[in-house]
Order: sequence, then structure tokens, then C-alpha cells
Amino acid sequence: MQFEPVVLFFLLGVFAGLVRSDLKIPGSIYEALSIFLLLAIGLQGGVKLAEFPLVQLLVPALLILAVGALIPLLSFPVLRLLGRMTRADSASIAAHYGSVSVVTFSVAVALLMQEDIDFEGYMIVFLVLLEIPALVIGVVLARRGSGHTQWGRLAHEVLFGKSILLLAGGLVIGFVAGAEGIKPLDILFFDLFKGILALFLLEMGLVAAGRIAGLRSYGVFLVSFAILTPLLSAILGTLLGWMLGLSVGGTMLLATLYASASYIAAPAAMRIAVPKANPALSIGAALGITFPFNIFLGIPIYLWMAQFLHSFGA
Amino acid sequence: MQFEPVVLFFLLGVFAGLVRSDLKIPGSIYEALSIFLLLAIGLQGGVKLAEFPLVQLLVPALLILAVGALIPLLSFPVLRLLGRMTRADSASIAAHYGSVSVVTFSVAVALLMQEDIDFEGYMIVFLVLLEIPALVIGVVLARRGSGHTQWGRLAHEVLFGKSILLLAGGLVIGFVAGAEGIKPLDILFFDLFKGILALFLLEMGLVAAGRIAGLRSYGVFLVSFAILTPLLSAILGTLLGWMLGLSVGGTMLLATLYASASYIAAPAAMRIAVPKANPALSIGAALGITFPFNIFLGIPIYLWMAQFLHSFGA
Amino acid sequence: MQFEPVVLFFLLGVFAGLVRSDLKIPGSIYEALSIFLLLAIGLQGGVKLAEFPLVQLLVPALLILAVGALIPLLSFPVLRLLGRMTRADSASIAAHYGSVSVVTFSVAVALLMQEDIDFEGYMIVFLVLLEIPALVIGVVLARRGSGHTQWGRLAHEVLFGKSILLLAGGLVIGFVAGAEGIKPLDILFFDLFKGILALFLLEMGLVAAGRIAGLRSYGVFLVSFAILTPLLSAILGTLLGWMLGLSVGGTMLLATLYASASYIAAPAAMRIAVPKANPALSIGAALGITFPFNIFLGIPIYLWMAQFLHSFGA
Amino acid sequence: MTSQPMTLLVIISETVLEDILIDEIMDLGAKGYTITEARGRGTHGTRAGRWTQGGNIRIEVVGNAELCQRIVQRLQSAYEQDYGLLMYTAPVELQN
Amino acid sequence: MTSQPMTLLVIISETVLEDILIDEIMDLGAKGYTITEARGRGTHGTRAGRWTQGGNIRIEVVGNAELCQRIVQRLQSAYEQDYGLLMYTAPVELQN
Amino acid sequence: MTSQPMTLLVIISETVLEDILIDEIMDLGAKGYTITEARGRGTHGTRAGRWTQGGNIRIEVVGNAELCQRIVQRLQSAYEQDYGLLMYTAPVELQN
Ligand SMILES: Nc1ncnc2c1ncn2[C@@H]1O[C@H](COP(=O)(O)O)[C@@H](O)[C@H]1O
Ligand SMILES: Nc1ncnc2c1ncn2[C@@H]1O[C@H](COP(=O)(O)O)[C@@H](O)[C@H]1O
Ligand SMILES: Nc1ncnc2c1ncn2[C@@H]1O[C@H](COP(=O)(O)O)[C@@H](O)[C@H]1O
Ligand code: NA
Ligand code: NA
Ligand code: NA
Repeated sequence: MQFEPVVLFFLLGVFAGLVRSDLKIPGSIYEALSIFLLLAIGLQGGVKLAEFPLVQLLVPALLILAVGALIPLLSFPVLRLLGRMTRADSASIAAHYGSVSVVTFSVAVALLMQEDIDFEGYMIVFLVLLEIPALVIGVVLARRGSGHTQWGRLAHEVLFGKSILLLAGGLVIGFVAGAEGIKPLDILFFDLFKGILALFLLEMGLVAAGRIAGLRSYGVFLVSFAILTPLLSAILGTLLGWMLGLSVGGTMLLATLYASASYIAAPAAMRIAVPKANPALSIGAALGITFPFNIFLGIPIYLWMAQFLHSFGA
Repeated sequence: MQFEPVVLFFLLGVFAGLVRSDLKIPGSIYEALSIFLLLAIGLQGGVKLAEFPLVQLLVPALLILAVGALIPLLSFPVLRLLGRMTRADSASIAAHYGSVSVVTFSVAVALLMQEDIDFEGYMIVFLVLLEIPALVIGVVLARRGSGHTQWGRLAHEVLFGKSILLLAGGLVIGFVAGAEGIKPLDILFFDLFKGILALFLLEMGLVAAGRIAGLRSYGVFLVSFAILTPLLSAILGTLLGWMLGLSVGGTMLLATLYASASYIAAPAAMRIAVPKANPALSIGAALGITFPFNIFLGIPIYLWMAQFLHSFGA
Repeated sequence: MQFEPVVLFFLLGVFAGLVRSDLKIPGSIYEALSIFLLLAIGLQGGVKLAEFPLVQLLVPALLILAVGALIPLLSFPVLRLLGRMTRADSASIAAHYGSVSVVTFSVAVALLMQEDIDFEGYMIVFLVLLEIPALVIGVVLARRGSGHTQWGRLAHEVLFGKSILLLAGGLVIGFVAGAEGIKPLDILFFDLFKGILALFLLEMGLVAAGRIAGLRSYGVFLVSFAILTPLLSAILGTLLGWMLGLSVGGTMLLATLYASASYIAAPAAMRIAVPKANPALSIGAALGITFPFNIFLGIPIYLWMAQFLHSFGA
Repeated sequence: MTSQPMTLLVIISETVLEDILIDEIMDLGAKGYTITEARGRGTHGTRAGRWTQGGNIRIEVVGNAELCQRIVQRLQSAYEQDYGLLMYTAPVELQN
Repeated sequence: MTSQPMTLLVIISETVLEDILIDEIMDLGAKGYTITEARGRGTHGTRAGRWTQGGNIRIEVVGNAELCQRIVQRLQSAYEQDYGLLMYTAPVELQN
Repeated sequence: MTSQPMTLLVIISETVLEDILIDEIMDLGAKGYTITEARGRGTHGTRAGRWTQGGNIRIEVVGNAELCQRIVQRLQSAYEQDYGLLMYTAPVELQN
């Protein structure tokens, strides 16, 4: 199974967290790393998008969004009925899993590049697009029948929140400037990308360590949910990617997008929009189980699934 | 007209600011970026200066300083009489426009490099030298006839303030170590330069957005002043550069230096030395109008002016 | 004598500190720089270690540790009897000098690379190993006969403190991933290394300036101690390196390790474990005298010693 | 000297609420506020100020007793149930 | 309204002691605490918050007078001699 | 126990004044001070702590009433007109 050394930094972080080392990445550095990561991903996507006839993307994009919306819609009843969770918690967790994780996606891209597997660069656009329906669905589910929602504040939070803004801004800049115009920025945004991702994973490990410790209290249900949801979502993604005629790399990335759960944009939005939800549950599951599952086991499995399906012809 | 993709990051920042996104560059990161930028600019200048007979610079340097001093001296009566501003405000704004902007200069250098136009590397020395007379003139104008000035504190503020210290320190290190000795640092200080400049412009856009919003209250006079002063100063610079026999690139850089207004060193110095001046006015004009004017329109115009004048022979 | 331009940044920092400039490296940036430096050094060592039969290292490692333990053991009576210092201060200073300095080591590596001199990459392992006996000896000396020691907390502090954790973690990751696996991280962790070291030295200079000012009050004894101890320790290291058959570069690095005094891990550990010791004394000596002595005079001398001894055959 | 008795209200709550709380405070009539970054532990667990875990902010408002009372009541009814929130008041002498 | 009189204890000490002081405070029965980063000067010299020099932390504990007294006594006897330490108390009205 | 009544003076002002205010405070006889970074809003507008806009610092001085009064008077006369400045005092029990 393919293995990407950058995940070792996650393990180092987890170790440091578990032994209660005084190691910590200062908050401002962490913020700088995420600004960098989001901009860099956006730029990469924009450059690739510029080489592509946009109209051809319309139908696949709508399909990818529609199928993606199934994830929170199906998760909600499972959480509510099987998991016996409150409406607020079920909705919030569903939104986290419908949403996507930029770092998981980056690790998948790193693996594809290490293995020299091509992929459709415009997949990055879905990092932006998939976020929005998931969060909206989450809020609707939480509020159904109960009082008013500050839709204005929520829309603002989602659209102009820093994650989407930097991703989309990077996309536009990359698109406008093109590969040639971006070249002097390459060394910062492309060549350093993986090193910065390593530092990011170190911090993620530190934080995940705290979450892992708290997992026992979540019970068997949430742990199973946090492993099965990505697997099932990835199967959806693999099938859809194959049907849409994506390459092996693109199929695997779509599976990864569906399988990943957000722990940056979604937690902030849900804390404001669904305050009754307990953030420890959703972040604990997304960051403490699903994230490590995805980078260690999930991503190699999704690659294998894509290769397997494509071996039958596209 | 020539266009430099790095300014797109400024636009992204302005957009984020105007839609009130929660995006912000942490203060410590901003400080690290400026330390980097100032050191890198200084090093670049120092390396180039080392290849140059210093004595030959003496007369042109004195001329450049003398003509540069005209900018605050002429701005002051305009602000005082035409703009009907207080003595303190007039003096402070004059000092900001007599002073220079490192980032504007960097964008100009980036454009020259993109267009493969040569320039005299020692122009960077004037980033250091032009600051000093401008601030001194500002304080003298503000205090004329009124009480005592803490000249000691001011001199200290200017000479050993971090901007000048890092620029001058970088110059000396670059000069002493030379191109060969600096080579292992190239990748950090030279190759990453433009990427870091992009992040810097992102933050400048965020801050400028706040300033732009406040412009209405400044009135037509200040807005006109903030556009005409750089244009007129640039004409001064272009003529002088041409007379001194500078290359097209060097002439354009001198025009840019004269045209740019400070928003790092000058605000801090003026806040201490001329406390009665309203910092919102000077920074608003320098950062909210002159800076974007220069990077979007000014710099291409100054390049065109230099090329035009040089087409008549040097 | 060989000269490494990166130390000029230390001088710039000292200058800025002495003239009381407002230049400062924000704390979070400093922390990020050290995380980077420790990880990078660890990774470099791990990659080199992977190419080496580990068992062959066992005996030399034990010898290097045993001889290294002599440094604090011999320093203590000197400080106590000749210097008439308190038991706590003597023990704490002894621990600082028995311990090692990552930045001093990095400057030595930079010089070797500049001069194209080969060295045993696994020397980096001793950055980790030498720290531990020194700190333990320091605590034992301080506490002998007096009450109980919180050994648990101390062991935790040393082993899982961020310095050792990042160095050791980097070693393991480098070892596991190997040169091939680390390659995409090279540009961040290896190519940028020297530039980051320069920024680090700038901050060290700023801090050292404060220490240098306080030196007068320490008296002649401490100043002499802070210069003679590294020299004598380096002689020990040079002889041992030569006896163990290390290369010229490796010998010089061992001398540098012995000669260097800690100012990151040791101060934090000693503040907790030996609270009665005055931290101004130990950090003042280590950072205000020994560190600049080593990077300006010591390292070139140690290289010369290694070359001299090796000219008699290995 | 124009020292006058006033009430100091200190509010410790979640960083994510910053914009919202500021809007409330200013809407209720405060003349100003001061914020410092904080972290801490309370009945809602540890808020160590690391991302995904969130940190706290500490807001100081100097005003008359009645204003502080209004702010306390509003924040209590709107946020105490769902968010980490601690408030205390103390009499101070404003020196302006 | 459930305002009740309490004691505010403010502890200013060295960053390096953070974990240790928190353990002491919680062990003595505090329900919570709030920390902000600080720097300052006192009888132990300037603590400018730069590395190798160290900074300060400012810990606030709201509790009953007796708890605050216990914390003061414990910290005084254990840390005052060797570390920078300043403590003061003031009466406050807890608004929860 | 050596608890003694003292005055706490809190000064909130512009970051750019830090060195100057510290000099004034120590010159007037303070034994120490504690600074935390702050941001806020007042009659001089929002000081969000972003560069070019500047931030605030929050200075705490514990001293006798007379010292605090001297500091208040000096800062008021010298800085209140041109700079953002808020000062308040409160009685505290120093626990050292
Ligand atoms: N007893 C206390 N003393 C000081 N700060 C407290 C106390 N209790 C809570 N806090 C602060 O208030 C925040 C929210 O409190 P809670 O709602 O109890 O979780 C905590 O994260 C602490 O920063
Ligand atoms: N009079 C004071 N007013 C305010 N803060 C003080 C005062 N004295 C000391 N401090 C703070 O307490 C810390 C430790 O004090 P000390 O133990 O006197 O060095 C100092 O670094 C200051 O932050
Ligand atoms: N009523 C208030 N309550 C708390 N802090 C205030 C208040 N008014 C002003 N401040 C703080 O004092 C600083 C300067 O105030 P001002 O001089 O009114 O602009 C502001 O930036 C705030 O941080
Ligand atoms: Na998903
Ligand atoms: Na100018
Ligand atoms: Na040593």
C-alpha cells in the first residue's frame, strides 16, 4: 500500500500530545500556515482551471454537488435515530461530514504526485463548492420548525469566511495570472507546499491527541460512524468519478473529498449557527477519528478503489 | 500597459476587507514579513553596491536628497493654505509624502524584473537616505516657533527604528559578504521575495480597505492631493534621473521613490514627534489612495515616462 | 581564518540591541524558527543515520557520552571553589556547559559546508544524547543531601521537552523516510536552512546584547570561565574525535558540541529543577559570552585544531 | 482632578463570539471597551486558545452601574446557556 | 439576577510556572481560571516576555474569600522566595 | 499573612507610547508594572491592534493611593489630549 512520509509528522504530533510535551505551534503561526495552504491550493487550482473549457464543467459540477448533498442528508437520520443524538448535534455532525477537509485533500494530492499519477486540477474547485450546501443543510436540519435563523450572518460567515475566501481568491488569481504569471511565486506556493503541509500535520497531530483521549466518552456509535461514513462516502465518490469519466487520480480525489470531514470552516460556522450543538462531539469525530483514518488508511484505499474500478475501463 | 500579477493579492485583500471577512494576517506574521522584506531589500542593495565605486555616488546622492527635500517643503504650504489644514496635520502629511514606501518600491522592482529591464541596484540606498530629511523637515515645520522638540528621541526613533536599521543592516551585510557569501541565503531572501511580497500585499489590501471606507470624510482636497503629489514628484524624479544619466530602470525607480508615501516608518515617528496631527488623515491618504494609485497606475506610468524621456537619448 | 557570513546577522542583532532599537522578532516567530531549526537538524541527521550501520555507533556513543559527562562534573568544583558560587548556581551553570547548543552546532555545520569539508552526519544524534546526562548531573549536584527532587517532572521536562522531542522526532522521521522520501521536503528543511539560521542569529544577537550589558556585574571569574571552559572542552572533543577515527569535520563537530553551552533546553529545565539558581548568571555566561565566542573565534579554532591533529594521520 | 465612581464589567467568553458581543455591548450604549486575548478553564471545559478548541476573550467595559446591569442581563439571557461565559463587576474610580 | 459577592484573586508570575500553578490552583478547589500573557517589571527585574528571559502570565481566579486565601498562602510559601510573584485580591460581584 | 490595602491603577493607552509611559511610571516611583496587549474602542475610534492602525496596551500598577494619584495627574496633563487614554483605580489587597 502506498505510503506518504509527510504523515509521519502527524504521528510525531500525536506522540507529543499524548506525552504532554510542551511543544506547541503558536496560534499565529498556525493561522499563517493555513492562509498559506488555502492560497496555495487555490492558486494551483486556478492555474489548472485556466487550461480548461469552463462550460464543460457545468454538468459534472452540478452532479458532484447533488451527490455530495446526500452525505449530510443521509447522515442526519442515522445520527438522530441510530445514535439517539439531539437534533442539534445530529445536524452539526452531518454538516461536518458533508463538508470537506483541505488538509486531507492535500495529503491525497501529495500521494498522487509522489506516485506520478495524473489528476484533473479543477477538482480543487470542489473544495470551495462542496462546503456551502453542507453547511446550509446542517443549519436547515437543526432549525427545522424552530424559530428564526440569522441566514444573513450565516451566509456571510460561509461565503466570506477566510477558508472559502482564500481558496476562491487563490483560484481567481491563479486563473487570471495563469501559469506564466504565477511563476515567480512558484517557489513559495508550490515548492514549499509539502514542507508546510508537514508542519501543519504536526500541529494537527498535537490537537488530535487531545481529541483521541476524549474518544472513549463518545461511545462505540460515534467511532463507528466516523469510520464508516468516510468509507461509504468514498464509494459514492469513486462510482460517480468513474461514471463522469474522471481519470484515476481525479476519481480518487473525488472520493477523498466526499470522505473527508471539515474541522476548520464547519466548526466555526456551526458554533454560531447551531449553538446548542456540542462542538466536542463533531470535532472529536472529524479530527480525532476520521482525519487520521483518512490519511493513514482511507487515502490508500480510495486510490486502490479508483484503480480497481478503472481497470474495467473508463 | 505592463501588469504585475502580484498586485492581484492587494485586490483580494481589499475585497476581503470590504466584505468584512474574518481573514486577517496575525500581527506577528505581519511583523515577520516586514522584517524579511526590509532585510531582503537591504541585502539585494548591498550586494549590488559592492560592485560599484562608492565615491562616484556622492554627488548624485546629494542631488537626489536635495531634490527629494523639495517634496515635503512644497507640500506643506499647499496643505496649509489650499487645504486649510492645521499646522500639525500639514507637517505630518508633508513628512509622509517626502518619505518613501518600501512595498511600492518592491512592486516597481518586481515589474522591472518581469519586463527584463536593468536598473542601478544602489537605488535601494535611497530607501534609507530619503526617509531621514523628510521626517526632520516634518518635525521642524510642525514645531516652528512652538516650544521644544525632543530631538534626541526623534533621531533615535528614525535612525535606530526597525525600518532603517534593517534596511541599512541588510545593506552592510550584503556589501561585506558580497554575492558569493550571500549565495546560501539566496533562496530565502531572493527567490521567496516575490511570494512574500504577495502575502504582504494581501495584508496591505485588508488594511487599505478600512482606509478607503473612511475617504469620503477627507474631502476632495485630500484625495486630489494624494493623487497629484505622486504624479508631480514622479516627474521631478524622472527628470532628475535622466539628467544624472541613470538607466531607464533606475530613472523609473527614482520616480517611484519620490512618488511613494511612507506608511510604516513615518506614522510611528510622527505619532511621537507631532502628536497633535491626526494619524487617520496621513495614513488614510498614503495607504488608502496613494499606495493603490501607485501600484496600479503610477508605476506603469513612471516606467512609460522614463522610457519616453530616454527615447530622446540619455 | 574561515569566516561564515551568517554570523554578521548576529552582529546586526547585537548592534540593534545596544542602540535600543525597537526591532524585535515576535515571540511566536521565534518559536516557529526554533521548531523549524530543531526539526530540520533532526531530519538531516536521520537521513544520514539511515545510511549507517547503527551497531557500530554503540561504543563510540558511550565514550562520547562518558567524556561529555566530565564537563559538568569538572566545572562544578571550579565554580564552587574558585568562583565561590552557591551550590545551586554552580550546579546550574555546570549543567548549561555540559549541555549543548543547537545554533552553535548549526553555524559549525554551515562553515563545514561552505568549506566543502565532509563530516559524519550522525553527529547530530549527540545533540540529543548529550543534553540528558548534563541536566541530570546538574540536578544531582544541586540537590545532593538536600530534600527530595521531583525526578518525574524533571525527566518529563527533559525527554518530552520540545527541544529533544523535535530533534529526536526529526531523527526518526528522517531515518524512516530516508533521503528519497524526504526529498519533497528538502526545499523547506534543507535549502532554506541557512536563511532561517540567519534570522535566528539576528534574534540571538538582540537577546545577547541585553546579556552583554549585564556582564560587568558578573566579574572576571565568570567571564574567564565562559571562555576557558569551551576551549578546554573543545580540546577534549578534538582528542576524542581523533582517537575514535572521526573525519576532520566530525572531529570539529564533536569539539563544537562539547564547547557549546545550552541556552534553550537547560534554562527551562534548571528554572524548574533548581529554582534557587539565578538564571541571569547561567544564561548571561552561556549566551552573552560563550555563544559569541564560539561562533566568532571558537569554531574556526576548533576546525584548525581538528585539521592540525589530523595532519599527523588519523 | 475629575475622578468619578463607575462600574467595571469584566466579561470572559469564547473568541468566536467576539463580533457578536461587541455589537451587543455597543448597541446597549457602552462608550468603549477593551479586549485582551485569554485562555482558561471553567464549567465548559478547558479553552486553551488553540484552534479547533478555541480560546477566550476578556472584555472590559467601564460604565455606569445601570449600563453594566443591562449588558449582564442581555448576555446572560442570550448566551449563557450555550457558550462559555463568566461576568463580574466591581466599583472603580474612572480617572478622566 | 443572581449577582453574588465573590473574591477576585489576580496572580502575576513567571510563564515557566504555568502548568505548576494551574495544578495547585485546581487542586485547592478553584472552579476555573483565566490566563492572559503579560510582561512586566518588579523586584526580580524586567520580564520582557522574550525567550531566554521569560515572560509573565496573569492568572485570574474568581472564588470565595476562603479559597483565595488558601491559594495565596500555598503559592506564597512555595514560590515567592525563588520566583517572580505578585498577588492581589479584590471584592467583585459575580454575575452568573 | 501580610495582606495590605493598596491601590490598583489600570492604564489603557496606545502601544506606541509604551516606552514613554513606562519611563514616566517608574520615574514617579512605581515599584513595578504589568503589561498586557489589548485592543479596543473609545472616543478616539477603534484601535484594532493591526499595524498602521495601532493597538493598545493595558498597564497595571499596584501602589499606594498617593503614587497612583501622581501617575494619573502626570499622564492626564501630558497625554490625554493627544492620545487614546483611559485610567481607573480600585482598592485591592496586596498579598505579599
Ligand atoms: N472561577 C473562575 N475564575 C476565573 N475564570 C473563570 C472561572 N470560571 C470560568 N472562568 C473563565 O470563563 C470561561 C468560561 O467559563 P465556563 O462558562 O465556566 O466554561 C473559562 O474558559 C475561564 O476562562
Ligand atoms: N507594583 C507592581 N505593579 C504591578 N505589577 C507588578 C508590580 N510589581 C511586580 N509586578 C509584576 O509581577 C511580576 C513579578 O514581580 P517581582 O516578583 O516583584 O519581580 C513582575 O514581572 C510584574 O509583572
Ligand atoms: N468605556 C470604556 N470601557 C473600557 N475600555 C475603554 C472605554 N473607553 C475607552 N476604552 C479603552 O481605552 C482606549 C482609549 O480610549 P479613548 O481615549 O476613549 O479612545 C480605547 O481604545 C479602549 O481600549
Ligand atoms: Na465530506
Ligand atoms: Na516620496
Ligand atoms: Na557543552
